[in-house]
Amino acid sequence: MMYAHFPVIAVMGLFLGAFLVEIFGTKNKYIRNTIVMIFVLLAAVLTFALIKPVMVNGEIITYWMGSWEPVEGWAIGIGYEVDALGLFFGLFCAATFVLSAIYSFRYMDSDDHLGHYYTLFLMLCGGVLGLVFTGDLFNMFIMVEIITFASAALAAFRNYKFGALEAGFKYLVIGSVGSSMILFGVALIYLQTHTLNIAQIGNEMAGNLTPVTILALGLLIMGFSVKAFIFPFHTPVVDSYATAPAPISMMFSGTVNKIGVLGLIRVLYQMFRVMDKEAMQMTLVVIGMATMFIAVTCALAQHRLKRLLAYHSISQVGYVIMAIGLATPLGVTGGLFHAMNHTVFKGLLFLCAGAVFYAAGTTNMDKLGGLSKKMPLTCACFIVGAFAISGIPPFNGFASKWMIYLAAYNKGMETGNFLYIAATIVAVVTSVMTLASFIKVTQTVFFGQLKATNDYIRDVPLSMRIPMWIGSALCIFLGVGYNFVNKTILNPAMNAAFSAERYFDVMMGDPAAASAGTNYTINLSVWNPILWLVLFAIVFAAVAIAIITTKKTVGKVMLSGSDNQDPDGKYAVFFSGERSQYSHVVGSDMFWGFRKNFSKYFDVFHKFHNGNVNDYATYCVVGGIIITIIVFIFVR
Amino acid sequence: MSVLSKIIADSASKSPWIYHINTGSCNGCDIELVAVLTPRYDAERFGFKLTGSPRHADIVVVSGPITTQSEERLKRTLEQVPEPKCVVSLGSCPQSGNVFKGSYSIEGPLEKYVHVDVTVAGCTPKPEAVIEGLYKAAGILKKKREAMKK
Amino acid sequence: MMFPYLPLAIRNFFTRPSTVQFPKVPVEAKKNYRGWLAYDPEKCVNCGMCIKVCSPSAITRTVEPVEGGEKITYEFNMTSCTFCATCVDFCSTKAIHMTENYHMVSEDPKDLVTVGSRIKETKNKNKKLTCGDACVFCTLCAKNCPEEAITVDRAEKKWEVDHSACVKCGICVEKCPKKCLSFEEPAEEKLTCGDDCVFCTLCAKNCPQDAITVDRAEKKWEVDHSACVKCGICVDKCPKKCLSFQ
Amino acid sequence: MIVLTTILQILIFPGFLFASFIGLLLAGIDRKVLARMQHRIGPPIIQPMYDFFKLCGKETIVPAAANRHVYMLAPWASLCSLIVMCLFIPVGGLTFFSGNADLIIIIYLLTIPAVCLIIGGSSSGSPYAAVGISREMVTMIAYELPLIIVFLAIARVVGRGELVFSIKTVAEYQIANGALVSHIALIPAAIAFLLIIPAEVGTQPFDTAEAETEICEGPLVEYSGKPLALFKLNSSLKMFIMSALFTTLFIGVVYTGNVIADVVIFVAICCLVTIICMTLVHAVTARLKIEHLFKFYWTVVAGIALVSLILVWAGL
Repeated sequence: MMYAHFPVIAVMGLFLGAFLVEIFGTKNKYIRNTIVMIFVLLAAVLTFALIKPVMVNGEIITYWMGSWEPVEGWAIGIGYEVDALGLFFGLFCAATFVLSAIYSFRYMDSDDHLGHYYTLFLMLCGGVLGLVFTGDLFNMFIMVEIITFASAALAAFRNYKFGALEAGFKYLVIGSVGSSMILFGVALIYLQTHTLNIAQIGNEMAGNLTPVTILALGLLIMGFSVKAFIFPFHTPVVDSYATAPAPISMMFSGTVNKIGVLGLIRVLYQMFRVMDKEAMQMTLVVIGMATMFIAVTCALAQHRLKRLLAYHSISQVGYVIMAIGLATPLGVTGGLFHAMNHTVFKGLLFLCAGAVFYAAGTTNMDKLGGLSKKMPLTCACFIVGAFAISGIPPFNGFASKWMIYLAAYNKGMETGNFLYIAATIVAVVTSVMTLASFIKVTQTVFFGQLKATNDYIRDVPLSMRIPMWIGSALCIFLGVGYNFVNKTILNPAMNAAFSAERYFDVMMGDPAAASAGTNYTINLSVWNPILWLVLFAIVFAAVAIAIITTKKTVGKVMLSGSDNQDPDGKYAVFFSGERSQYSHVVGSDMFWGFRKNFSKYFDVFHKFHNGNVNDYATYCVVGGIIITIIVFIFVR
Repeated sequence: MSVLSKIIADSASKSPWIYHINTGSCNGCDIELVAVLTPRYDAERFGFKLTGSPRHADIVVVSGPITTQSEERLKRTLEQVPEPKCVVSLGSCPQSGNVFKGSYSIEGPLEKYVHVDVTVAGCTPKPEAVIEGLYKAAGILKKKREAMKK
Repeated sequence: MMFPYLPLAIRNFFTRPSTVQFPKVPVEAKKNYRGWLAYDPEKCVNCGMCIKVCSPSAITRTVEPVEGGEKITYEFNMTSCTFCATCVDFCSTKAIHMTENYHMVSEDPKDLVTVGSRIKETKNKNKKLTCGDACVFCTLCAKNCPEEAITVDRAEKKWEVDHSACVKCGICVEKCPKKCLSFEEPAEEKLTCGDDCVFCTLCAKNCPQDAITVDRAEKKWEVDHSACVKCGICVDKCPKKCLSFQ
Repeated sequence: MIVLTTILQILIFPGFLFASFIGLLLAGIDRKVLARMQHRIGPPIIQPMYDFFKLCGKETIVPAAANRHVYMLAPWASLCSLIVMCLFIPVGGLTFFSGNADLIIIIYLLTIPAVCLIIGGSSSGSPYAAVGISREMVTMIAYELPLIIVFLAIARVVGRGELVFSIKTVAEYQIANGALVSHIALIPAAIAFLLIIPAEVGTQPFDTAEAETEICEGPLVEYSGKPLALFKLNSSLKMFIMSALFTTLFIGVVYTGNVIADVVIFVAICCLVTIICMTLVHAVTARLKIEHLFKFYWTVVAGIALVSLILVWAGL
């Protein structure tokens, strides 16, 4: 049972690292980087070491802080309980920590106060990992607090940038509204069940939900929804992701909103076990649909790269929430898988956005153009990420979205409830609109004509490129080999989510119960590998032919707007005879047909996002009230 | 591979795509050229098709006396047409400037800029004459394609 | 009707297409279609009217002396012609007419040209038009003269001709009802000296060909007519203005 | 051995050679019938093949402003995805490759050719291409909504449980109890699908993305030579695949014993479908503005599809 201590070592290591970096790391760059690297790698290695026991053998690791074992079946101390669900989230969060750390060494080296940066960074990582492994409700609240404050500070880290402080402030206000709701809920639960251990609470409240606990349920759902930045509570996301440095945006969109999702799953599936009720499922699906559609349409109207990516994070989390709301084995698997995929490709996209910012100095799409000639590798990674997020078959976005559609439609067929059919339709249309907005970005930023003033741009240094390559490789591997991923990681995580009783028995001290309970399995046998092998050979041959045949026909690189306007007529772009001048079609000119038809819709959301914090706070509270009312009426 | 290259050379004359450049013409020849695609004359029987971009073109049809404004654009567009290509001058204007000869804004015959493969004379040539000219140009395309192959 | 042309399209599909299969089916141009220009050099009197009226100046005339007279070739450049047929109207001898041949297509623009040439003896090369006394001043000759060289004043019954403008085309001779116009061989103009000559020898000194010899002593003046080129310098130089060509 | 048969399937029978030959044939028939509807003789049936081989023979110019690799790769990627789609469709009763949810995969495989055209167009760096791809994208959003509704309606009638979205079950269902078109509830879905095909392939009334008069052939403006030949081949392949999809989903595959007869009947039905939904509409209508196109698809066609979904859902 050596690995019982791994989770605690990982979490505490990160906090210790934060402490050490603050002391030693402020002066010398190399000490700081090594400390950060040590502790982040330590956490990652320990988390990955847990795969064998938890995922493969199916055990659930329990660890009592200060070995305060439960007395006569009553949990007193803080208990860590690492089941497959928690570890699943822990895995890709730990991977994100490592990639983000490597990326930020080079990306942030021109900033100052890096000591504080890395302290906050490690605090954020510690908070996320702590929440993932904890089995104690109040400990979960503490970790949420740490994450909120670390994120607020990191969002406003580059305070000289326009809107950074405002973003940090908004994040703080909305985040603390959410946290206070969670605290209020936790207090109510403690009042009722006299314990803070999730498993025990679940066992106590199974079946007999008193009005107070239902209020607590409403508040917890609202609190964690704020953390997951779902529709009514998504407002601070856009500003904070945009102004935060790229590795931090990657952490936000990869891990921070995923812990909100994990919190929701724990609350709904394991603590209150309300997910078998039809009303609860429908509310989650409706919230998911709303988040998806509204976020992606707002994304289409953006012309700043990071704001667009932020809106997409919200819409993808909407997918995850909808999938989890289905409460069917395939649905939850799809949801979890999409959560992982989203962390991977959204991280990749934010890193590419960071690379563009690092090289070109701005992420305002109207000023950029034709960067693919100067930054070919970043462009390639961005295209892989864009295809992954819009769900193009060979990539990982497709695999999870495919599961979600199948699950939603199956649920609709079984229950005969038209809402799930509408959910499938909205999901597909949202996926096409995601593709549309990313086509807009690739055309505006990477392809099209290079501005003469952007001639100085060079590709980013190697240490920033490695995380991007790893990200793209993961995108492709997860997309093609998702059967393998399903068997090893996804199935156990999904079964863990469904088996709340097993979660309780093991917590209360008999590890043998780990293998009890029903285990669902999903067969997804669409791609047979042989065909893919042959197809890959054909594509490879085609690429070779394509490259060979165009050896001799390319002219000099032409910089539009510069002096050599017209290298020689033959290879200049066709301007119906005119000299080729700079006429780059930027993002805001695109999709005229779509925007004209949606103009009234966009006016509504223009007014909705008016940027003042009080309105955002009211949206949160109103959203919370509505959820609580729904929970009161329906979930009894 | 000779069979395939024979097919390719053959089809060069069977699907000649036309790109029309109007260098200041009075549009008399332009409507004659388009009249060729109407049901009565139907040049599409031979595979002719008007294309929107010079990159897709095989036959470039130039009409109008090359005015100073259109001279630079004519040169650039002619360069952008991929080989093998043919140039057909439609009507009298490109060859000699017709009634506009000697005016200050006429830049002289088309021959100055590019070797004209087929000349279709007539101040608005009859549609049948236009078809005959294009057909002859399509024949030349095949020869050019074979010449290119060697 | 949502799709106004739907029935028409379906009906068209089942009826025979209205395309004229041009290369297989020879298509004749309409009756007086203005196609390729035809030129009959024999009829042409080389008056040059067509060149003057041709707006795109598609017609060029070349005259080169040949032993019996001069060879006049007219070249009608079809690639420059605008087919307005003005030349056909103005050609008084109807030497040009428009055929219905519209196949003006070729790879080499040089052979889109109509050329005709004629050798013309120089019969009335240096003759002058003179009017006989049977003239009734009907001004027909004046009207038909392409160069307006003849002016007739019916009131004072006066008839003159501007010899420099006249191209000796002979149209007036034909048109004159009284046939009183004819080309006479003017007497050979000779340099003659009047009687108030003072034998100052200025004319002899200025003559470029030294055709004049003056003997002040015996007051004698002769001229060598074969050497004289009738340049007229002596006439200008003579102080007494007694020299003239008769 | 399996690899060999798979290669044979991919490259010869339902895959590249067969599909492209039939595709070009369909394109030829489409142009010929269109000409006849305009009362003119029209090009020979194998004219698209002449076009394809001529374009192969022409010089390939890569503009200086273009990103060369993406520019050259786009047509090939689009071609590969279309070949994969050919394998999904049971031509002549032989299903070569069917998982348990191919309709969703078909939807996404349908987006790849459009995405490749878009990426190819935008990598050519021409402003015309940029306007073209923006229109192409709006067209894609436009026809995606009714497409998914139609597929959901079919799945509701045909599929049960796990195998809800697979074409094989659709084919079997139709053998068992008659073509899906005979279902009253599914007739609007069939009409909606017929209206979607021209937008997906990009023929006349809905080819605002490749309008040769307004934006010089949209995304294809800079292409010449082999890539352009491939893009033209892709569009005719799409024509074949969409009509084949319609026949398998709605008209049902007729099994008459030997394979050749099946294939001939299948191709004949596809021919009929292309003539009805593409040529007839092309001969009669003019090109739409992109804004009207979007409104048309999201109101009229989506409405028709929704009607059929509701009818199906009401248990008809």
